[in-house]
Amino acid sequence: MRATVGLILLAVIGVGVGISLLAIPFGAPKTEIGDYYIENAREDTGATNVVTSVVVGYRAFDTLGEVTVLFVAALGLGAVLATAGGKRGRSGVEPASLILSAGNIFLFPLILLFGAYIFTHGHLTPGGGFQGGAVIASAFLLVYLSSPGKRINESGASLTESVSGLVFVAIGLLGLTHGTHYFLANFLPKGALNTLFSAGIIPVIYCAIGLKVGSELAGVVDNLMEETE
Amino acid sequence: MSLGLLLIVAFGGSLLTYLLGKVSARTRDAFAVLISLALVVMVASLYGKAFRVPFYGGFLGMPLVLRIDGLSWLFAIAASVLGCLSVVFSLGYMKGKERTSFYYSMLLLVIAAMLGVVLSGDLLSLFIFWEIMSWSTFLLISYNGGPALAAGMKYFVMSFVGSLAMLAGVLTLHGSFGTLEFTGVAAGMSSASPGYVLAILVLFGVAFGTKNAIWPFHAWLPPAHSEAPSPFSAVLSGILIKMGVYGFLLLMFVIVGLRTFLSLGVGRIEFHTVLSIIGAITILLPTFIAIFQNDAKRLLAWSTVAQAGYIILGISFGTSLSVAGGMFHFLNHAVFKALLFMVVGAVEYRTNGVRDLDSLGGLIKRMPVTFIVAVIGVCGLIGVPLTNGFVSKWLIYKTLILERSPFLAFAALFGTWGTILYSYKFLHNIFLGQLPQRYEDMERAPFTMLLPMTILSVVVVLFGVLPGIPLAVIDTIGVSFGFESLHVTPWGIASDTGALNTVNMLVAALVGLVVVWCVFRSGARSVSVGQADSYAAGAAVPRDKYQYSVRFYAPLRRMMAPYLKDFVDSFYMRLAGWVRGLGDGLRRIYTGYVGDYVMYILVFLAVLIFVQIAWSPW
Amino acid sequence: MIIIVSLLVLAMLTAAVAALIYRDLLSAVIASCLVSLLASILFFFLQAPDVAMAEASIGAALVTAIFVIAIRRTKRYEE
Amino acid sequence: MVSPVLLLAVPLGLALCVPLVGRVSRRAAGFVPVIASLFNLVVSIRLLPTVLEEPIVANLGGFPPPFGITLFAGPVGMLLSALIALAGLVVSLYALSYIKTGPTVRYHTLYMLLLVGATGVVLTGDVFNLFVFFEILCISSYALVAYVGDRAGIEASVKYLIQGALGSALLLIGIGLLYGLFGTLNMADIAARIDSVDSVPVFVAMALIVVGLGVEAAIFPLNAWLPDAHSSAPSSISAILSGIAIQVGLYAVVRMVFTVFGASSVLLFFVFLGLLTLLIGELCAFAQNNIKRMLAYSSIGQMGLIMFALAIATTGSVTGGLFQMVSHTLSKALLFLAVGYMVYRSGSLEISSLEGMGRRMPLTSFAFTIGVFSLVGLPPFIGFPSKLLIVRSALAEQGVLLQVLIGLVLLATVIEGAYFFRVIQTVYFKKEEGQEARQDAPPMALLSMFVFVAFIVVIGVYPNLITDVLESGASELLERANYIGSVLG
Amino acid sequence: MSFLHDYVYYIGAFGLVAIGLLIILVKRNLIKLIIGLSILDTGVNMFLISVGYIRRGTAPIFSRPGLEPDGMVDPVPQALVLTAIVIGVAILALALALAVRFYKTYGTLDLRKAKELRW
Repeated sequence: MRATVGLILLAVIGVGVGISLLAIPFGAPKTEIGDYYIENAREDTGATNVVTSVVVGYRAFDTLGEVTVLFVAALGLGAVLATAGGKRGRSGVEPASLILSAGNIFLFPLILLFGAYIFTHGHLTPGGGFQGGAVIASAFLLVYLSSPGKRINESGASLTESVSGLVFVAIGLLGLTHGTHYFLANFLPKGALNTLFSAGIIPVIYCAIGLKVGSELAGVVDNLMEETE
Repeated sequence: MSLGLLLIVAFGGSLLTYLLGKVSARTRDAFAVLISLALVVMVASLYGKAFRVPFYGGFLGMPLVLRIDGLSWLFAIAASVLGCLSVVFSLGYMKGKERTSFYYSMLLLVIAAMLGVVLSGDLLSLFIFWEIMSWSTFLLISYNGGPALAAGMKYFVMSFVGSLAMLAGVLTLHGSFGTLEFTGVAAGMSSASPGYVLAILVLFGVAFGTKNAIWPFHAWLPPAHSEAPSPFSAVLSGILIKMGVYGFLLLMFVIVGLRTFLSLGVGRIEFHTVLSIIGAITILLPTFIAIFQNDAKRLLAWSTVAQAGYIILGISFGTSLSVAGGMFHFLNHAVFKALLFMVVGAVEYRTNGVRDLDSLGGLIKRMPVTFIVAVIGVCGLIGVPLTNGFVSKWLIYKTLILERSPFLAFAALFGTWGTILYSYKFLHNIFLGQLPQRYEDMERAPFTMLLPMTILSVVVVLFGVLPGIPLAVIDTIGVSFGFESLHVTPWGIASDTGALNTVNMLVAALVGLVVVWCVFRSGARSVSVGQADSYAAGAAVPRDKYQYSVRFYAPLRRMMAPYLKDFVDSFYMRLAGWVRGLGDGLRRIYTGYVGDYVMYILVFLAVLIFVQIAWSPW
Repeated sequence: MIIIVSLLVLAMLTAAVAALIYRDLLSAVIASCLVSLLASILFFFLQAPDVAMAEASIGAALVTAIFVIAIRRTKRYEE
Repeated sequence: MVSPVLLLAVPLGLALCVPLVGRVSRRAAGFVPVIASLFNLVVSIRLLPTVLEEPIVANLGGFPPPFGITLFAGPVGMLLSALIALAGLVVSLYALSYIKTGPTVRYHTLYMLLLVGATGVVLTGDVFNLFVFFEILCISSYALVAYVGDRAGIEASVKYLIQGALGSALLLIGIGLLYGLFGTLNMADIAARIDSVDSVPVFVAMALIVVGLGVEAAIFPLNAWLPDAHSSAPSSISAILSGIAIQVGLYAVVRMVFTVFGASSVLLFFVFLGLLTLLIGELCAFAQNNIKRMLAYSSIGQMGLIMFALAIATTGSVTGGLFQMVSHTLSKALLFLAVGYMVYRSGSLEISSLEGMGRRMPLTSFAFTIGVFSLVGLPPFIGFPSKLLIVRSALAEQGVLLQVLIGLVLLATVIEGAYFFRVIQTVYFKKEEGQEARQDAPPMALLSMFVFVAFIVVIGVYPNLITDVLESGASELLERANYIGSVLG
Repeated sequence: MSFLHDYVYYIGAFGLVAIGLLIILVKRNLIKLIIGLSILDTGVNMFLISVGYIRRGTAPIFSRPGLEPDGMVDPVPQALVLTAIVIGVAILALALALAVRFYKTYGTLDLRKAKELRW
């Protein structure tokens, strides 16, 4: 019954959306803004990855908001789980096999390094702070799986979160006082294209984001795994 | 004397009273009396003046203005005097009750708001003061708790409906004429279409009619009057509901204008006749409901509704005599009804809150002064010659007969007969008959209660004997409305149309008294016989068993009771029930299951899209 | 090319339907993980390597992990 | 030069500091929101005069409008941001004494981020940025609703989250359609390209966006989460949710419909929808015995009224609608704050359990009464001029339809008055059984309530204090061309 | 075939959206609902990316110096989707935390059994 009604509703909505899609032909070039970004991104931001230049350059404010969303979710998750009270511990995850835990010792720093690579090269290659952060978090996830007793250093994680977030905001505010006097303006020298130390504030921000996302996601996993009796 | 200062004293006094109450109860009481006295003096000093003062630059672009003229002075003086007397009466009545600071503060606030209402020079400030009056009244009515809560609620809802109708009216006028000052609106109204004027009259009529408790908007009044603290009942019945009268007078004769008002109607049905008939209905039904009340205050409350009917009948009939009668009756009713409520208050005070007519009786021996003032008040209420009620009712009867309205005249007279019945019941069941044993060692009413009652009873007689004093004021108001003058003399009215001379009555009454005295003197001396001797043949029977005031008018009641249900009230109650039922049903859509909520969201979206695709109305 | 894409889309939708149907939450999560993975491949075809990376690392890996943890702490089967 | 971006950046930075401060002292963490709100209040008020003359358009990152994200600080934005800051300030003062248990540091951080999200929504000039800030607002609300962690809180939060997340997804589809159709995300740029919403694609995009935002704005069929969430959250959060969050949601809807879509043809529908929301909210509240739930339903009703007023779309009515927003924020927040401690002392949410509160908590009850009077629209409190403006502007329109509708609005007001005054009677005049000792709310909480009371009375008596801002706000909302011009031109 | 050519991505995207909505609509298990949300999110993201696609375009990265800007796909939707993915994961994480708490409080994940707040 519910499913039938639901399908009818979805059909109606689908027809509406379908008609709208006719006006958005798939695969046709259409936006001036996209063209503008592609044309000018290298000059404006110094990044060769246009997506990065959009994410951390043109629409950096969105990204600030997005980082905040993740921050909010991590905090909220902590708050929701913390109110249960009781003593903390972890159970339900059996100790992993020797291979996994042993391999993890080697794997963990490598994954971390890989994550760092991803976010430091965000302005040059695909990837960036979010992807890198996720990779870092998955390194921690691996640790949790292999050795259940291990816990993230919570205060360290929250310190990283706060400080890297503050770095982001501070860079934004510095833009207000330096260079072109706009919030989040790229006031650092842009350097040569396609080199690691280029694109002004973009790599700095992406590093901050990477650390922040990594610590937040790791914290999320950690919090969720935590058993409260 | 500036009007702004007057209002500042009034409103500021109310606030200060509350704050002083936190310091010392005695200071507060003295201060409250002082403030109310000051208001009387200030209002009195404004006699005969007519001017306007803007006092607020622009409330959302609408300037607020105060003004005074004869009409507003009349109501202002009535409000301030009654208010003052009520405060004095409260000194005794409220002693030892809780939250007295709140009570005094609210009482003064109501008085201040009433003064604001009558001194307003534009409709917006009228509305603002009207609303302040409404909510402060609500708080005072609910003050007693228990059944007073329902009473307060009923009052608030009905009066809020009225105020909002008024708000709609006020803002419609603002939309049409761009001004809210009485003169400006009046100028605009003179050229407005009759339908428009009628609509405005109806909107305001709901507000004023509710406050004035004309049928079918009276349902709030009986519970509210009976459950409020008695000194406040006096204010409520005496002056507060008369704000509706003020509103009607203002609306009909100042804003709409006499000529337009009288010619207004749909086809052959004239608006003012309809209003008169409503007035007549308001006289008849409540009068007979009042007869069967066993609660002294409720009886008076229904009586108030009925008397309000006279006033409406008078002013809406629209001749110079009737309008003068209506206005005079307002003044008289204010005096004697306040007096009677105070009487009940005094009785309540001494009997610890008993006001059930079946269990009182014989208090004449314990409260003689109260009894005397009660007799005077009741005489005024009935309209015995040489009391004020007679004059005003006479003016109304006279004009009804002169203008050949037999039905209305009959209704008015019939109402008076009913008034006699319930007034007598009131007087008898409280003061005459057996004194129940539990009241054997009751004390007299305290001075602070006797003083206001005495003053009011003096006024009842004064206005009855010298009706020229108030009629002179009323006459000038009538003239300002465009009526012809009444030719008032101190003893009555000299013109052909409404000749009235109290000197003749005074002489007749004196002669009658002398004759009766002679007759009684010439007969044998009366012999006093113990009650038990004649009723119980000397057997010792507990006296309370002989309380023959119980179930007064029982046969009449059996006869008429089925026809005297308050259909309007039960309709309102059912309406309230429906609204609650509707709300209760509607909230079932919030089922608590989130899948349903998701469904709502998608249904809404789908409907939006479907309508657009199918009809594209947007 | 279009055939491959169509097949991938079909597979993705099938996985989504599987997520709808499975009463075993763990299986449903795996199905939704599959949806993410296939979506990530499609993103790659749509010339969005950044997004593909993000979807793979966040949408497929991390989200699935969180789901699994949550399911372990609650209940595996729909009642 | 004070830039409106400070209104977002500084509180955001401070919010990130809260966990750091919390390490030093948990108590000190509570003061950070106070400081941030105070900062925002000062900046907003400082910017108001400037904004009245000409809206400030801040291009973030220094990129010109269609390419970068812009903040648009017009009169409406500044007014609402000042309002958010004011309510935020007062409620954070209240929370200093109210929030004692649980992870308080997290509470204060989330609370600040909620305010940041709300401020962002009202200031942004970019559709996608709106979405992002909207999410900050919503997600922090979900978490805060569940803050206490009791059964009701968890249940309400779960329901809220599901509906909210669904709404966000729809919103995002709508934004995607907009981008596909017009190739831009800047509100003014989109607005410049839309003539009417007659064509199905534009309409579908609008429908999706309206539904997505409408979930937060408590428009009638989308508001089922509201009574649960607002009644189960801690009272300080209820105050912010009722006073700020849903109004910001409504602002977003209005901004999209008025400015971006210029959908004047749909407005009549919104008038009816507003009326329906109003009536349903008030009727449901009338049948409630749970005080906080009653307040929540009353919020739905008020949102309906605001929507009704805004959708009439004359200068007067939009002014009235904005005024009503201000008045609703102040009054409803005050009511929730007062009820918070009343409920805390009585230990039950039933209205009947508030008997005798007038004696036990006189000042709190007084504040509550003022809030009720104001909300019902009695003079001399702030609710009166706002309702007056709405009714006046609706009556000034020709046409019987609006006059009938305004009759219904007034009827709903009567219902509102009835249920609120019933509570007043319970608080003051019901004779309670046992006499409990007098114990009022703590001084900090009282202080915060009386700040609201002061505003309610002062603006109620001198509405002209804010009408200038409101009127230019109304013209900002109504005159699309000016908006487009000041951003793009 | 040309229909597929034009619409296969849209079909995929909105197919996911529809299935996601359906899951939210008909399922009562909270975690299942959250899975539905996740699928819905993926669908929306896919839609956004397909809006930005340009036929025969290349990724908008100047990884080699010689690349021409002409044939690149629109970078904006990709940037939006990056944001949207993270926001989605944020909501999911919070939702799952709530689900865990919900289970602890009610002993079930069935939303029909949690109707204490209603009317």
